[in-house]
Amino acid sequence: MSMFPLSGSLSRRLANWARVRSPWVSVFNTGSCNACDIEVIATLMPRFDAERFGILAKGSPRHADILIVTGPVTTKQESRLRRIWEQMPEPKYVIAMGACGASGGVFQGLYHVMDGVESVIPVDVFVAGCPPRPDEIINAVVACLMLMKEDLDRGGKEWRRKPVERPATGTAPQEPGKVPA
Amino acid sequence: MEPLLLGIYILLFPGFLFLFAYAFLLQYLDRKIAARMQQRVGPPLLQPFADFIKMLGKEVIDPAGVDRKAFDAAPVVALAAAMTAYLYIPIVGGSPFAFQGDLVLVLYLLTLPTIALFLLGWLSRNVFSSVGGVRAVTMLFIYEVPFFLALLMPALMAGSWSISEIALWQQEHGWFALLQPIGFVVGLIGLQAKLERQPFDIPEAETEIVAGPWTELTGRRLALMHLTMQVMLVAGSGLIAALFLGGPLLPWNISPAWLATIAGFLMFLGKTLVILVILASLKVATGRIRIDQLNDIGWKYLASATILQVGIVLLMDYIRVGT
Amino acid sequence: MPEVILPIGPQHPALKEPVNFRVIVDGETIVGLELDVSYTHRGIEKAAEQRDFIRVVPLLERVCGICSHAHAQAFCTGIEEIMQLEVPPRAQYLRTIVAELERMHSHILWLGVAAHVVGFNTLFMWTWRDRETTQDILEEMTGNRMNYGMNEVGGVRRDLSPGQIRSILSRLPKLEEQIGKYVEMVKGEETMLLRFRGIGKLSKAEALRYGTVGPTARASGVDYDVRRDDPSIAYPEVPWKVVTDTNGDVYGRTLVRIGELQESLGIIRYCLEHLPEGQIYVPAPKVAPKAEILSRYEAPRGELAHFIRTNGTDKVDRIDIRTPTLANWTSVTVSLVNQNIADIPVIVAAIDPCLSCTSRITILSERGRRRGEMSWAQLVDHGQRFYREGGRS
Amino acid sequence: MTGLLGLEEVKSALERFGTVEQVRFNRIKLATTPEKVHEALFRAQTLLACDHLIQISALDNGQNFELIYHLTGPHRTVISIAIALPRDRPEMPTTSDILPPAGIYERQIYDLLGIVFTGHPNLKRIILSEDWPENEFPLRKDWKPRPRIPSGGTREEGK
Repeated sequence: MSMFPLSGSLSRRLANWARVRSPWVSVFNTGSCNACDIEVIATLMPRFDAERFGILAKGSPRHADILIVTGPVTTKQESRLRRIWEQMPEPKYVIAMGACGASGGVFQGLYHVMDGVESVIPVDVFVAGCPPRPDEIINAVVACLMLMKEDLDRGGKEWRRKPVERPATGTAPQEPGKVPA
Repeated sequence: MEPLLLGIYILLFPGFLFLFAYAFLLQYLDRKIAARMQQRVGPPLLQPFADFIKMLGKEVIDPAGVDRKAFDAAPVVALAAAMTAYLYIPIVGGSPFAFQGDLVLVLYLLTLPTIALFLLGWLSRNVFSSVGGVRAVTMLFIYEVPFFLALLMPALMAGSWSISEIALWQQEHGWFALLQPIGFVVGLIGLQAKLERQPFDIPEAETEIVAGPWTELTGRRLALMHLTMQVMLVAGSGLIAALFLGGPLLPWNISPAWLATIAGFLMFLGKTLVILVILASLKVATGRIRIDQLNDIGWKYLASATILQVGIVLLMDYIRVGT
Repeated sequence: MPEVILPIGPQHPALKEPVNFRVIVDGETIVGLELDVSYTHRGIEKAAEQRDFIRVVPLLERVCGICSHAHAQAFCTGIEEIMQLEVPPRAQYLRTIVAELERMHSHILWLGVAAHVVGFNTLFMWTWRDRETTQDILEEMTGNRMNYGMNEVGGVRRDLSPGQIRSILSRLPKLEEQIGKYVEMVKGEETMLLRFRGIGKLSKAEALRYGTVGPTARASGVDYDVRRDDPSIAYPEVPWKVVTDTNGDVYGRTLVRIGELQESLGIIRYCLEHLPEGQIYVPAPKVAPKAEILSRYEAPRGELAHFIRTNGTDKVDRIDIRTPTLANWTSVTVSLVNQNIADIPVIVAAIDPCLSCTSRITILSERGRRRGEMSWAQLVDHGQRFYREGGRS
Repeated sequence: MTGLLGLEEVKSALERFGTVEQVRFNRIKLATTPEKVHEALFRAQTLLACDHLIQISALDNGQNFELIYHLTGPHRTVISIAIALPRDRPEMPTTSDILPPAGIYERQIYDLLGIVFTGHPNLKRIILSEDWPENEFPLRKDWKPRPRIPSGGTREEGK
């Protein structure tokens, strides 16, 4: 690339263009109630047809650009989720599905649950809903692509880093005897 | 041919540049036709190209304990084999590389990607990949015999082992698709199996083994393997078009020569597209069969149909020689 | 929290259901099966003890996203009985409509997944396309495509207007036509018959002995349906019949499910046409008296049991949920024993459980009792090899 | 489907094990002791044609553990056989030999309440995570959730 400065920028622009047009997703269930998973399948079906946007569901996390995580992350799935995330090639993005993926939802604070995907791996996009509708899922993937574009323009994910460190919910000690609802 | 012209032929048109563009177009049409038949909208035009570029830009991960060099080399070998095979397919008139026996060479080159896939699966050290690789090779043994026999029949009848000459022969005597309908059908089914498309996507059956030999491939390896399969689609349908549908040659003579060239090229496009539509419909209308069922179909029906075709061809030859 | 065990649902390759089962095999023959459901254990039963009756209903709906109404309903009818609430008939009819719609969407979904398991993708696409009709109706009625939030203690939350009723009724014939096509397809399609007939056979005695419920039991001729045998909500007033079959194999279970689709359609139509006027809700007291109850309901996958004990406060003292898959699992364990491992995928799929591609088999070879593991992939592959070598097909 | 069982019928079969009472129009409850459960279940199966085990409900009422076996049959009457186990020695014989479905329910109860079923062929963990501490049973009333020990998230370097 350095030999041809012009072609370097051209090839980078081409790569960036391709990246936002070809989001391949992989779905991982970390203890959800299945509703989110069913809705993800529904996006691939004739009614919603996610392939219009180049979205393809891939079985292997190695092929995926975007990992869709459903469920509040049970303690047993925690290590497995991290392993899946590590298996994905860079650049990789994570979408946390639904209320459970964002915060644990109705399962927040239960003893076998990690309270959301972000306590385990970094999340780029959260989708609201319980479960999110298929069109919202497609919308989230598209939002993730916009974010990807922004990242590419700014040269990385650094700009999104929060200035203040928030306390990690996963480590917050719970009041003994009381399960937060 | 002059070296310059030859270079243009290999690199630009109708060589590799055209090949890649056409491969992406066929891939797009394939997905679009499938989507329309399933009442979906389907992908945008540049989707296969975007997929390819994106995969090139992704991180390459070496699974633990793999032989990195072999892992890098296998997709390159596969792609090189498929591209070389393509050069012997007549696209605008006969191929400049044509020689007696290039048919056998092309068939051999088209087998290499499957072997590469098996190697990749074997090297991955992942159960899904190994199972997929073994399945790919098992399938190869099943469909390869009828496929070869079916594709060699035109050579037998035309009395030449050169694809371009076989295409030329049809200009005078009529298409082999009409003379050898059984061979044509077997050739199409064999091509479908070779490309590992439904109902023969057994090695990469997503419900069963994630992505088979593809599971551990990332970045440019994945991109090259995908491109290989797409190039195989072009080369394979071009081969069938040349052997059974008269290739780029018209049944009558056109002058001047440049007009004939353009017409021939359009013929090539049209015929490969027809073959693609047939293959895509087959893909949509069927589910995946089990490898034991493929075994049944392959040996019981395909093989015996091809042997019947061989008998007919020999009989026709005998009658013709006799008269 | 402990507990709740299984959010049971259909599985799809693209969503790897996190349930692990181990099959113990002696050479070719299965000697045991082991289940690990801990991947999705969240601890709902413990949490339910800490939330009042209003807040516990949404929690119980999320035991399983596919039979969410069944869980909420079993709980609400139980608490209503403890409180001795007289729920208005209109609410009961609305509950019945949602429950049967849920059964339809679950059975259609299962049919698609079963077709997918045997590689018949056309049916898979078709069923999911038609399933959107039931999802549309549910969304119109309740405001959500899944996890409807329709139930509460004392009645339902949303009413139906006459316009909505007309609109729903007008969409049912199309659905009925499609279900008719499924019947033809399942009875006529050779590849499906080949993979379904005679596989996973359970005799009536075995079905009873191993405590099967739902379509699995009814396909073996066990005439057991909680909707009729322990009637609740509007079922006693609606004309319908329990679908049973005598085949006892996967084919029979498919026929039972399709038959239930048709019955459900009839129930929905009857309820819509005979929807009583009146309130949809009675205010419920905050606290329930000290009591215990076993509340049962026929979820799409079979009998669902909620054992509820209250202690005179606004929370339950204990809720013990027994999901249908747990009840059916013993029969899978047993019907697989002495079978060839080639038949595992279809048999397991037939009870409509979750199964995962990551599941493994422990192989005990006859000589040396060597232990090895086999992945789902190898298992499928083995199945194919078995059939190729002339096993049965 | 035959008619519901009468209280007298059930009493004649099960009265010898403890008190029998009608708790709902279709539910009859027997209170008995752990050592008699096996026999009571067997009699319910043979004399009352109870061929289906609905559920084994397990709960901790603060003083004791309670187990309730809910059975039913073609008569569609639910027979509930209830027992209480002392907290300090929660042990009882398994019933999976006469009721095969009980096996999986007993494993679940063992995992969550810590009741040991002696003679169970495969009493192993089924529900809780494999790194769950031994001797902690979340459904016991005196169990309190402990602060979670994070096993290393990536929150810091993430965003």
